[in-house]
Amino acid sequence: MIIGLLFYGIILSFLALFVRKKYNFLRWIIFSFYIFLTLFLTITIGKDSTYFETFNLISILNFDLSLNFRITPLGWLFTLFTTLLLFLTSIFSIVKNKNEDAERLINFFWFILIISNTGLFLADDLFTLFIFWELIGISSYFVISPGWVSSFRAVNYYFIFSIICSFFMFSGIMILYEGTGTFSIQKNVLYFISLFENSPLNAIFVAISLIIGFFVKSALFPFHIWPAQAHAKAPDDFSSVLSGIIIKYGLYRTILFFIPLFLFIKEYPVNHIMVNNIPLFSHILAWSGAITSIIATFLAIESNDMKKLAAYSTVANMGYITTALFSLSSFGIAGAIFHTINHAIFKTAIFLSIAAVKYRTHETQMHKLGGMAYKMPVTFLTFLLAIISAAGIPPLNGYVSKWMIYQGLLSSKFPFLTLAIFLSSTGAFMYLFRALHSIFLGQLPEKFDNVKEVPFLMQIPMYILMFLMVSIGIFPQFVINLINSVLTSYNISNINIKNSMIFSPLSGIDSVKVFLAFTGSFILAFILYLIGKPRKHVQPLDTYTAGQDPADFNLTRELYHFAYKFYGPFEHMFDSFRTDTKEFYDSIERKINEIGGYFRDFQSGSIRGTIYTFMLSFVLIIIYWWLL
Amino acid sequence: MNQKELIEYIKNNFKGIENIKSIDEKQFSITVQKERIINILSFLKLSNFKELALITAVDWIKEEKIEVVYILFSYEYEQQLIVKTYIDRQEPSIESIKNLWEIATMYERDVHEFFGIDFIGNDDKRPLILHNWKDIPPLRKDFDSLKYSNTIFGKFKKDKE
Amino acid sequence: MMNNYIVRFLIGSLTSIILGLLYMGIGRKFIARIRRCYAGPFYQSFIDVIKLFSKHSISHHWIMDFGIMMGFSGIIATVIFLPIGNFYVFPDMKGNLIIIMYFMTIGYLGMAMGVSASGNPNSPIGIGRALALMIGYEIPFALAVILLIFANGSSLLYNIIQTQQGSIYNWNLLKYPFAFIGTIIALQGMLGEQPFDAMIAPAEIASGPMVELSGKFLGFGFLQHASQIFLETGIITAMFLGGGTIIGFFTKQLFLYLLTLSIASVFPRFRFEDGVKFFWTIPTSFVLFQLILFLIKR
Amino acid sequence: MELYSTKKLKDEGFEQILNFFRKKSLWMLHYCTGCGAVELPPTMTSRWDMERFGMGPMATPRQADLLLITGYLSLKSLKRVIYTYEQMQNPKWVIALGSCPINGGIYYDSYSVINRLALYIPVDLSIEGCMPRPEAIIEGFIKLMKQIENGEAVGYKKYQENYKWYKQNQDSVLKREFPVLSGEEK
Amino acid sequence: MNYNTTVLLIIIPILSSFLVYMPVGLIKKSFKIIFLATILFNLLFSLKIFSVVLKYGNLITIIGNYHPPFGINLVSSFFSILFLIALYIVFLISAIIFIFKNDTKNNQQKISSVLLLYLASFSEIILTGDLFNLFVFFEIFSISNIIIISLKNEKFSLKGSIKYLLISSIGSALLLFAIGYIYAILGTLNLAEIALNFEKISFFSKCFIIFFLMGSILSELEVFPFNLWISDSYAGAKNFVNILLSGISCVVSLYIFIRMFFTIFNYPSISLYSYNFPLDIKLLLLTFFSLSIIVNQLVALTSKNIKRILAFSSAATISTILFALTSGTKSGFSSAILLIISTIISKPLLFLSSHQITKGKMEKNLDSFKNGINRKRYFSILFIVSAIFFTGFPLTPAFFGKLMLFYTYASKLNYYTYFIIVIIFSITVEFFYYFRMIHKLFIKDETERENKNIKNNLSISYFVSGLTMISILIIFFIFPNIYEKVITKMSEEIFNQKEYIQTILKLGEK
Repeated sequence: MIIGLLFYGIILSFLALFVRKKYNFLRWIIFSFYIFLTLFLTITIGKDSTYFETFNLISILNFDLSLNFRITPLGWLFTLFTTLLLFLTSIFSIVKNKNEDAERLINFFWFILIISNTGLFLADDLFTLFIFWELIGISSYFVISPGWVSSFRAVNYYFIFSIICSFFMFSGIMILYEGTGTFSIQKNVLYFISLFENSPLNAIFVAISLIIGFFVKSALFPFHIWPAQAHAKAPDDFSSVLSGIIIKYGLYRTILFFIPLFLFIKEYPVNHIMVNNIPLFSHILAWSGAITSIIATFLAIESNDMKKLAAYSTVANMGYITTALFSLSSFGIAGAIFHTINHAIFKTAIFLSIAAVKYRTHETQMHKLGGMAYKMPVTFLTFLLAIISAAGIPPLNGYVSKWMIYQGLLSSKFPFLTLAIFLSSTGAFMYLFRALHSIFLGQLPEKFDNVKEVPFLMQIPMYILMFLMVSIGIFPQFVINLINSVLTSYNISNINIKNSMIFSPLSGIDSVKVFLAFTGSFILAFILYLIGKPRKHVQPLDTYTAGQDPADFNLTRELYHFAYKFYGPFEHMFDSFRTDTKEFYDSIERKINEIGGYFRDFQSGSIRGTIYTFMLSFVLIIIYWWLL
Repeated sequence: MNQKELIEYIKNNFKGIENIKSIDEKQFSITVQKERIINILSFLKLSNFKELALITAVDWIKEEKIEVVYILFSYEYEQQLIVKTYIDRQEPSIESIKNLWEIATMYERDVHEFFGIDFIGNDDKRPLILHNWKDIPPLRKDFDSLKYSNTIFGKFKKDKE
Repeated sequence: MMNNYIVRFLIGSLTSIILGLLYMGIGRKFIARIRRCYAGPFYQSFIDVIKLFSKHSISHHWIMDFGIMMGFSGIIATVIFLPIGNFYVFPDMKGNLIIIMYFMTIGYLGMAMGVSASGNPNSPIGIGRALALMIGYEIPFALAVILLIFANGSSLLYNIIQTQQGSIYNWNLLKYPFAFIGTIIALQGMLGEQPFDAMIAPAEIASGPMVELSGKFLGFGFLQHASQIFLETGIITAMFLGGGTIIGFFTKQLFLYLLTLSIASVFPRFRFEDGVKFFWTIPTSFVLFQLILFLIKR
Repeated sequence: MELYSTKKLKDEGFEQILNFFRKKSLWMLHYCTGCGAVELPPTMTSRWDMERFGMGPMATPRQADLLLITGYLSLKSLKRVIYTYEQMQNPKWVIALGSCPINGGIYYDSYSVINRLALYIPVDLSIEGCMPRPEAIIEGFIKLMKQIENGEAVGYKKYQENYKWYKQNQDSVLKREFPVLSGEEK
Repeated sequence: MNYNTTVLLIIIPILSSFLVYMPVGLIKKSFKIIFLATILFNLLFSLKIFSVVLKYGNLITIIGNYHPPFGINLVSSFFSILFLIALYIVFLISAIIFIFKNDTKNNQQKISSVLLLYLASFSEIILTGDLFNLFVFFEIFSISNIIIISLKNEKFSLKGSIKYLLISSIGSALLLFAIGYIYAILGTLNLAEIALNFEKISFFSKCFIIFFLMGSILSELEVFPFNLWISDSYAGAKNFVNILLSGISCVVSLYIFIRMFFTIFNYPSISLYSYNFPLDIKLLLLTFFSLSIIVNQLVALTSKNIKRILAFSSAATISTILFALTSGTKSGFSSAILLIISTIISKPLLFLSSHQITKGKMEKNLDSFKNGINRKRYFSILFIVSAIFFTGFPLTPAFFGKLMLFYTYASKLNYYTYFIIVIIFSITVEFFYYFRMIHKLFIKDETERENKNIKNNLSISYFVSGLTMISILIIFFIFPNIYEKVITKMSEEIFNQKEYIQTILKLGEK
């Protein structure tokens, strides 16, 4: 039935290609209908992991390559929330893509992306995983840069990184395949664990080949530059998919492979170096997550483009998730998975509101915007709620997962990791407020006076996302039950919940009481507000300007909006050790071009030169043979 | 060079300089015809009377004359030189010394506002200190400040009587 | 059960407001005494608040009203989770430290959103300074929190207080003196007192965020500051001075507040980036030293 | 020139109770116009300590109740005083220090200094003296507090009632179209 | 089994290459008919031989009734005939392009005769069983190559052809030297005979032979230090010549390499051990080929001219094939064959479509690809599909080739495994510049003047040849198990040297 779904998707994607430009909203309706179908099916199939399906492609040269799918609780959970968010973004993009120029191509590749998204999460064997992984790499590449010259520069790092990681994974799979003889994930994971005993050298090679994919796809420390580039240029609604969903694939695969491995080593630490009873390798990964989150936070504080800011905040959140994941405590892992879901939700909300602002104002530089809240209240509310939950502030969904991450880290005694996470989450609050202020509050520039709210069809996903954030914030137990089912599948101890009261080794919280406390105090504030004398509405420019009438020194509302270099002095603190990793990759690229250029001129040298080189190289081979 | 040598030096280097008077051992004044004002000032600037302290004017209503006063100062000689010229009161106009000293534009703008002197070459005629002024320049002798104050600010006095 | 919570909620919030204002009044008299003059009666801040609520006010947009209210309610909601003496509003959630730390940010976010909707550039400059300072003093405070959680194996203030019962010698103040010093300096930043009050610098940015707050909005600002004093001093008494019975708890809070005021009245103002640098070097090294000592000992 | 009778605009009932609190915490706008500003620091600090009466300097007109005009007002500074006064919130009071705001003082015949402040903004209390000493200022504050207590300090209501008259006076001075001395009356 | 008619495959082309000059009857353009007739004859006849081979296994043709160890004989085994058929198809396609489209009307006659010689030479190389015979036709092969390259008589092609001339002449000199040496030691020149008693000769002479034989064909194989002629000759050659070069000449040298290494030296179990300097030939070859892969890919990445990029990418693929062959295992060999199949089909197609896309443009660099999608829609799609097939998108033959390659190096799990990183680097670079080219097709070209009047003169020959190639690719994509049977059969045949020797020598004694 899954294969029927995928096959049907492929047909639809080709069908959608032939819809004429005039009815292009029809193309996007087909698109969102298909995602709704996948969403509906994932819910109806449910979590029973006995559901198995196979589709035999070909069997040649003693390889029997077939796409087979199985519903694992983890896969099901990831499919559920990714398809839900994709569905919301597709509703948003029906209206947005009315007059895009290359939208026929975007639609086609986005279709393939959806198909491979479900395929990847429900894949049962490594070969299917690799096929869909490759498809995602290629299609997301083409959606980000459909024919715009400028965006090729932005995407080339993303493209190179994803190819490197997919082919390293390919070699890893091959080594595992040679060992187990089949591609199926369960057997290979067990073999992978046993590999560490008998041939550690190759085990490390396979581990590295899988870890590189994780590092690249979830944009951890050395590879943290591609999201900012890719997001700035990607079409706006796709960047919410890019940072909401595509960045999670690396994480999914790591959970498949490395969590069972590290848990196994945790129980039987035969000859592994253990650092406060977790393997050294997972300790390094946790630290890489922490470092990424700190670096990404400070980069986000400096960025002036709102999409770059959101991209860096995604990288920071991925940093939290990796740290929590590799702290290997039950709360840590549950918190990581819960934070992935929460992060997907509030990040899609942030990106959709940014896309709405860009749809209306065609402007991404934050200091040129301002005062959008007065004109676009719904977008402002979504952005506000998304910021509250992104900063982990209690009534909304961000805080539950952040609290669980803290419980996980503290209960397994990681003082400095918790400090790093705490530093980056306060930093998150800094740049998120900056975005809220410079885009939505402050002074509305004159040129945006006639900006209207986005059409209703674009507002539906915003309402749904707001509802999601609030409901998960108040009643997290529904999602935690799902996560518990995932934890049991990896036989990690579950989180005990007694109707909305979550107990952890350190302390318990009851999110309903938290919400009650907040509403109670809000009512108290409202009563006080009514006691005071009624307030009078005043024009935006009527502010305290030390007695000088603004009209005198021709002050326009645009000049009066303070948003450029919001944390200027704070940034100067880090001037001394500011290394630009993009500069580092550019230098590598230049070096490669240089070497290539050297060889190229070498080729087109004079005729006499060729003969000398020919003879010389021949002699060199003999010498080389002699040395060997 | 003390003051006497300075006075000698100026007397025999320049013609068209009327009464040179030394006010006290640190100050002395000269009066010059209107036409020669520019080259005298530029000469004085070269012989290190570097600083133009002030430009102001005095309204001699009886002689129908307005006296334009330039006060120069020299750090080297520690002497203050007051250069005076007399111009006609009806259409008072004099060459602007904007390109000798940058600051002169501001002083000339102020003197123009308060005395109505038209400085040729300095077209910056915007009001500087007075607010929304429509009358004749206030520091002219024929301007009756009390009457002005009573008419515009003194409304309460009339109600009292 | 429902009205029981409402009553407990009212007790919790009103005590924080009243006592907060009381501390402010006593504080003002204390500072006046240092300056050799007699400030108004100790109930002066009550009068100020009532006067403010009696004045008319202006607002630039409904977001400004919503923001100020949210700010105030955020702080009140945090106080709900604070152990006042040995009274807890929610008996089964006895003062979870991490929740308190995150709830405080609602107060900041609400106030920040409200004032930045006012359109005056002074307020976002002030808020930017406040947030940058926040990332400064959060580090030593977080380190102290981590240290105590490791020491007591639980992040509930209730357990932290239990371990400090009995005589004065087993107060955390004496067990971890350096951590206490670091936290006191962090408290100085949290309350926005003199060395770190770049955010509401009246001379430079016309009292920063509060520039457009008139009448009852300024009243909300006052109440928020008052309950913030109560909250922050309350947390530190619970963490380090073993919050005793109701009276003991209040006197310790007052002692802490007057300590910060005495520091405040003798120090000029930091530029906020130097403030952040200061926070990341001196108090953090104190608490770090204590943490390392603790880790070695364990 | 008695345009208003304090009786008609007197505060009654609930406002009277609030006045008790308003009296005890008067916040002064730190806006020093003329030469009287130098008198204020001693009144604020420990020598005469106006904080005893709950009074304190405030940075912005929004937060202040009391506007202190300390000395003569030229036309340009009058424009700013009016703009700040309108930014303050009711109930608000104005105290004029020195004789210049009353009758122009030593600048009675100047072409740019206004002779009587009361024409342009309602003045609740004037303290004479060519810059009254801090004791006189404190005395003035106490007198204003008494006025507020029995509800007579109602300058702001007067401004609202006779807003047109005040506006006309202000325009006559600030927005003149015709020369003054050329004889024809505007 | 004795089957003498295969020699016709060689004689007919040589004969017709002279016939072309004599005008047959009144038809003025008679040489065209003769030219096409010979090619078709060769193709059909080789198909017939293939059916016979299927029935009776290897076929031997004895020339002049001198039995193998003495006389020259042709061996048409399953592996060689299939190679021949594939090359004939590519030759046919390039011939169609050459005949119908070619504008240099006057010397078409001369070129067709050279092409026919070219045809004869490479069919003989593949079929021959005798080393000297191989040398002779190798000479003809390289000379005809030179002539074809220099057709366009402008700077690049002349320079390239001269370079090629020099290098191949040195190579053939080395080959001659090796033949002399072998004849001196073993006394025979028959491949089977040499293979039979290759073990006996001393270690030093074995190394001597290997190096000199290898040296001769390395220049053809476009391995790095010896492929200096590629950049000029490919850039300068005419379009149909490029197809020939990329399709046939590399593959022929590959065939020689396989034939030599696997049948003569019996590569996997070669014993090259001697006391004082143990030679691990596998490591030597691996490092040598990986160096050439990296360099070729780098040059392809950085060069701007389309033809040069495609040339160096084909050079890199051939070094990858060699890299796979040196693993010496069955799966390594099958991955090599898979990659060969994908190069034979998609590489000419790439050249063809890229030529068409950049037809109107002055200089043939990357920017001329701009806005290809709506300028030459058909050929851009052709280019994209062939690029995808060449780079090994999942489920294409090249992908399975790479799958096998990874498998070969993963299975042994010894220190050779770490050579995979070279392959990964080469794949990434390859993906990068191919996708850069595809991406350029979609980019809107600002400089292009919107003159709609460039009539899209779709030359039929290009259209037809493109269509045939695409259909072959699609067939291979849909029915992958066609080439599965072929590969298994080939690897069996290659890997048992004994059976090859028996068919020749036994027949000889009988």
